[in-house]
Amino acid sequence: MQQGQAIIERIRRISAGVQRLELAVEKPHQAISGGQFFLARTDSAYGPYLREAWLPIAVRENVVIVERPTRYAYLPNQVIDLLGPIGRPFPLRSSARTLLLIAYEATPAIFLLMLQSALARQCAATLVLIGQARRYPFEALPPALEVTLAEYHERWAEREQQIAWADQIFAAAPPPYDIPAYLRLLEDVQRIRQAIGPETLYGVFQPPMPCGIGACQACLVRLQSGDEMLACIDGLAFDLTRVNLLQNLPNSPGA
Amino acid sequence: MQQGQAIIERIRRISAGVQRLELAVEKPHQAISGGQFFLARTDSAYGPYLREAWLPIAVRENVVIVERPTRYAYLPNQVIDLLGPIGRPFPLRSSARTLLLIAYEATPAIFLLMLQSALARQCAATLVLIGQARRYPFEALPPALEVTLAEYHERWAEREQQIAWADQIFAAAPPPYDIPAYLRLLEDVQRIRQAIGPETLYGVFQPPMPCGIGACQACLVRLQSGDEMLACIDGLAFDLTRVNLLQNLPNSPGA
Amino acid sequence: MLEITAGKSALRLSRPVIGASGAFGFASEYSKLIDLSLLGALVTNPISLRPRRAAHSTRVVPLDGGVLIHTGLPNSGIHKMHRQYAAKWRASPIPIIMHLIGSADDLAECAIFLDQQSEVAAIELGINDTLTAREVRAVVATVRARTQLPLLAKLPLYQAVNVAAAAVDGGANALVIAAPPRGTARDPLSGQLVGGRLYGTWLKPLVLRLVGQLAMRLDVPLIGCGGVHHPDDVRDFLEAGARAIQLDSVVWARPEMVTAIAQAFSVGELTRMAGALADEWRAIGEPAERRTQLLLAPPPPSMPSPPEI
Amino acid sequence: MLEITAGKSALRLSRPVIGASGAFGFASEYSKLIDLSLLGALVTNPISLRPRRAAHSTRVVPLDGGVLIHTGLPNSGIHKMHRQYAAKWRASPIPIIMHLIGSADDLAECAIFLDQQSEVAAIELGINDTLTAREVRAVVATVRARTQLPLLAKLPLYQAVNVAAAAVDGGANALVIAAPPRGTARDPLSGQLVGGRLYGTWLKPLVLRLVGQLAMRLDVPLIGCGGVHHPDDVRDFLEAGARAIQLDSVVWARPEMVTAIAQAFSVGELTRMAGALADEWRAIGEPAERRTQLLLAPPPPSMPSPPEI
Ligand SMILES: Cc1cc2nc3c(=O)[nH]c(=O)nc-3n(C[C@H](O)[C@H](O)[C@H](O)COP(=O)(O)OP(=O)(O)OC[C@H]3O[C@@H](n4cnc5c(N)ncnc54)[C@H](O)[C@@H]3O)c2cc1C
Ligand SMILES: Cc1cc2nc3c(=O)[nH]c(=O)nc-3n(C[C@H](O)[C@H](O)[C@H](O)COP(=O)(O)OP(=O)(O)OC[C@H]3O[C@@H](n4cnc5c(N)ncnc54)[C@H](O)[C@@H]3O)c2cc1C
Ligand SMILES: Cc1cc2nc3c(=O)[nH]c(=O)nc-3n(C[C@H](O)[C@H](O)[C@H](O)COP(=O)(O)O)c2cc1C
Ligand SMILES: Cc1cc2nc3c(=O)[nH]c(=O)nc-3n(C[C@H](O)[C@H](O)[C@H](O)COP(=O)(O)O)c2cc1C
Ligand code: FES
Ligand code: FES
Repeated sequence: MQQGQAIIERIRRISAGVQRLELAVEKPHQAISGGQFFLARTDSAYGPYLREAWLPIAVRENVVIVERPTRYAYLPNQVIDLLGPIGRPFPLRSSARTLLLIAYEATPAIFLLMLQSALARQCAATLVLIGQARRYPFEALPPALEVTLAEYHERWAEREQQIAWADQIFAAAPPPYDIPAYLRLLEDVQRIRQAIGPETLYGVFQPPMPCGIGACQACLVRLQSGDEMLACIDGLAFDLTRVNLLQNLPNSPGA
Repeated sequence: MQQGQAIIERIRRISAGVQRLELAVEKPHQAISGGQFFLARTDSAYGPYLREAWLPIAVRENVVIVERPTRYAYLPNQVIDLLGPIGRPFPLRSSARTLLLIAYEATPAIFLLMLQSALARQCAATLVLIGQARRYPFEALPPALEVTLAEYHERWAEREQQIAWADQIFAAAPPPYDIPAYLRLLEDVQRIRQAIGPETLYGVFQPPMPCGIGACQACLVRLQSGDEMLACIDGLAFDLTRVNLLQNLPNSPGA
Repeated sequence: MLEITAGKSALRLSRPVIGASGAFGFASEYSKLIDLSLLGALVTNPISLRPRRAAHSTRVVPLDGGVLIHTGLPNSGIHKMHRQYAAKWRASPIPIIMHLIGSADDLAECAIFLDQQSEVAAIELGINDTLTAREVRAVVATVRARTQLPLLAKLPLYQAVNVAAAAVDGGANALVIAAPPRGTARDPLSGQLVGGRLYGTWLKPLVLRLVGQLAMRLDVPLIGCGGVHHPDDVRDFLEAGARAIQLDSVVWARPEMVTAIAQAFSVGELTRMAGALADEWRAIGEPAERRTQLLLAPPPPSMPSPPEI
Repeated sequence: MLEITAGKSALRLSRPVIGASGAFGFASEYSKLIDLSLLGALVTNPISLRPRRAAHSTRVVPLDGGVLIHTGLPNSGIHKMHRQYAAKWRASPIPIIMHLIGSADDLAECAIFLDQQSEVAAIELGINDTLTAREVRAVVATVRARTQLPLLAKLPLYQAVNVAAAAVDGGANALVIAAPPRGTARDPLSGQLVGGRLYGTWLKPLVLRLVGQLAMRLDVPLIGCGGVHHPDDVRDFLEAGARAIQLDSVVWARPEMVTAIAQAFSVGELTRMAGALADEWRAIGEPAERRTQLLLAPPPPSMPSPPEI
């Protein structure tokens, strides 16, 4: 993890809602893997006070491509202050041959860098876009990826086969996370696969991260063991069979 | 005084430090006279919290030209929120035939709109640029205006004649005002002209103005009579023979 | 309609949005920019028994996202102010509340004077930061004994929780939470550190918490004041237990927001504002306790923020 | 060099810039980004006698120009924390100050334990917002009686002026002014109002004033904490009477500023910082009283801001 400067070299709008920024980054920021991200600051002032999470979707030598909503305006040559890489790479098993990625109402951008290496080593991968996630411009996705669309979880007709088929399953939701969605998925996976092996079912947890370095303790995720893990150090992907989902409901009664 | 929106139609840099913005303004803001100004906000957020004073230097139908330092960046078509006109027009006497304008270390922009009408009615006008004020691009000033340069007040060689010659004298300084400079000027004028008639010698007072409308009482200027006047309502020009200059020193011991 | 009653007299607010002392001037200064009849009431700038002159020192220090102001509370004393402004106050489309400052004796004399007049609908007492709870009770009781007018007490931010009950015991009919806190900043002009009161959007979370705490403990109407810059801020204050709010420095920074905030309320009843979520929203008529309790009750199922796609 | 002494033991700071509790973690978390040896000392995140778990509820609400945070102060209790971190603390290039929270009994037990250990150079006591001056004196005295270590007391913002003398009477060797205040904000996620502590640049003028007030009254070293985001902020605190400052949320927002701020000080002596005016600047060695008095002395002649031409 390093602090450094990046320069926006190119801005490409790929749909009404999504733009891709090509950032020239320094060495330490080129070594970023799928599931890791940056905490970015566009401004030398303090508004917004906290940094924004920027998700890289591809790396090419000294250029990292990140995806940002189009409602933020950027300029070519703009200098961006980056902290990163934050978090652990997604735990893609080397033995995994089939990969199921699910985006609940959220951009699938967080999966794309991992997907690149998975496809490179001949994994078969399916991306499920649920609800608003269907608005994602899937023409921009790798052709080798199979894409399934569903209005909502229960309308995801292929879920029996796809869940049974996958060696590993990753689910994302709008930040910070969507516990009800992850619960529905966990129940389905338990029902369909009976035993869920270790390193099989992951949810993405992306709480606000004041520091991103393990110091402020604000991004804790509670586990069923009673332990707590830091999303910025141990995340973003957490094994959904180990997380105490109910204790991570935002503003839950236990508070 | 009204709140309204203006659009930046054109941006022209006239020197390294000065740019002129042509603003398309609404009706009530076209009726602005020399000495009046706008309180502007470029941003819908609250940083900076207080509005900025924008000085118009010319009015042409629905276009007002304002001068701004080049260290602020603007874009064509940018929408600006304006409050104004603020303050009273400078009290240019209809009988005045000779006008002396002095800029101490400051842009003379605040004089230019008044100067336009003064020159239109055949006043003779001299502008004295002192210290840093000499960096002002005087090529951009009306040719009918006589310009005198001086390194500092005491080096202003022509001041005996020019002070004796003028029907009215106006002095400006960097905001909010420069009491030591105004004191030196007042002493000179008293020495050179013996009696100073009413409406002869004015200083520009431009304290920070939270409201600009006479409500917050933060812009008070103390007079020798013991009275107080509001710079936003009664200013910007105050008769230097009536102001209690020592009581308006920033953070003076009386505080 | 919110009523703040004191025996037989009452202050009636058609909308729970009030112009705060210090921000709107002494009467109709802002009528050039704002339709003041949209407000429920207007509080005058501070008025004292005897004349006060402006502070000599630096009076404004612009800050990141806020401003420090120290005016010295200039005014020509209550009698002269009354002569000067009575006609304007009579002509005001909304009730005028006079903000009074001074010692207990001064305040008592002001109260006796105002009780003879008809232009002012209520008194807001500026409670000095240095007073103990006991002193606050005494000051309020002194004024209470000398006027029939409804009495609002505006409490200092840091002391609000400690002195609120005392102000009510002394006879305050409503509490304004809170007067802006004092601070110190470097004056860029003189290069010196100067003191004054602080304004800005960041005040809101500080004040909102105090309102929430006091709403659970006290039965008196609470008026939130500090950092309200948006209709959503009003919603937050009402939900925390305030019955009304005061707008202060927003009128300088963005006068149009005063209108937007006031217009978010129809007369008497409360319409839902932009951004309000149906299931969170409570009508203004419900008692403060009820609304505050709800904050501590189990939450609705998680509501993901709108996706960024 | 600033020394905070307690009998024979002393905390020596090579620079008057300290990493604040809650912001820098428990030990060397920030060593990846910052050369921690540039700091004078580091205060750990809060540690309690018994384990504390993270708050269930929303823990972060981003705000305009700041942030609300409520962590619940998770830590596994002083004994386990000590086992886990002792090696890191021993290896630290700068003194480690442990921030302790809890009841008087808990704190006493923690103090007895720390007095047997060698890794921690001083204790910072987090003083609860709800304690009276008398209770603060008792808590500090309880801890004082059980350790030889230098004792810093970190006071709540609202109560700092009221409890400062009591903390000194109880035996505090330095005061940290102040712990961040609590506030309430709407969590965009759950749509509910939530509580927590508030951080941001706007804290500085509030805290600076308290430091100025206390420096005039007390003889104990004061450490300013709140809203320091720039080398000029350090200058302001030292001029107001602080002997050192703590950096907190700036390290999250702009870690590079921590280095810039620390590097503005050479060891022991104080160089003038960017933007400092020669005639205002006072050396750090002068007593606090002297420096604070100067603020109230007649000002230099007006210094116009640089012209905009
Ligand atoms: C509700 C209310 C009621 C009031 N009632 C009265 C009343 O009854 N009678 C009356 O006369 N006035 C009253 N006032 C006005 C007010 O209390 C004072 O007259 C005015 O604020 C002057 O206070 P001050 O600035 O001297 O005090 P403070 O703000 O307490 O400051 C004391 C001095 O220390 C300086 N200082 C502060 N912090 C620092 C620092 N960190 N470093 C260096 N210097 C610092 C300040 O600049 C100031 O000079 C009232 C005000 C209010 C809000
Ligand atoms: C220095 C220090 C020492 C400490 N010492 C101890 C100790 O000895 N022992 C210990 O157990 N803990 C200690 N703590 C931890 C701390 O005091 C509490 O455990 C923790 O802050 C929980 O407090 P709270 O959030 O419930 O209280 P508060 O912040 O006071 O809030 C009370 C409740 O009201 C809610 N609320 C607040 N404002 C509003 C509003 N406007 N509207 C609606 N609801 C609102 C809040 O969300 C909260 O649920 C210490 C902390 C510090 C800083
Ligand atoms: C511009 C301005 C704004 C004010 N705003 C408020 C306010 O919101 N609440 C309040 O109780 N008093 C307000 N007052 C009065 C102050 O609270 C307070 O009485 C006064 O500011 C105290 O001292 P000072 O201005 O001399 O520092 C304001 C005064 C002024 C001049
Ligand atoms: C992120 C974070 C930052 C903190 N910063 C400070 C601080 O600057 N000063 C301090 O005394 N304590 C600090 N603490 C501890 C708090 O002051 C305080 O003990 C704690 O926040 C109280 O309750 P809460 O976090 O449960 O609301 C911090 C704690 C955390 C988790
Ligand atoms: S974001 Fe601070 S510990 Fe994870
Ligand atoms: S700026 Fe508010 S009264 Fe002049």
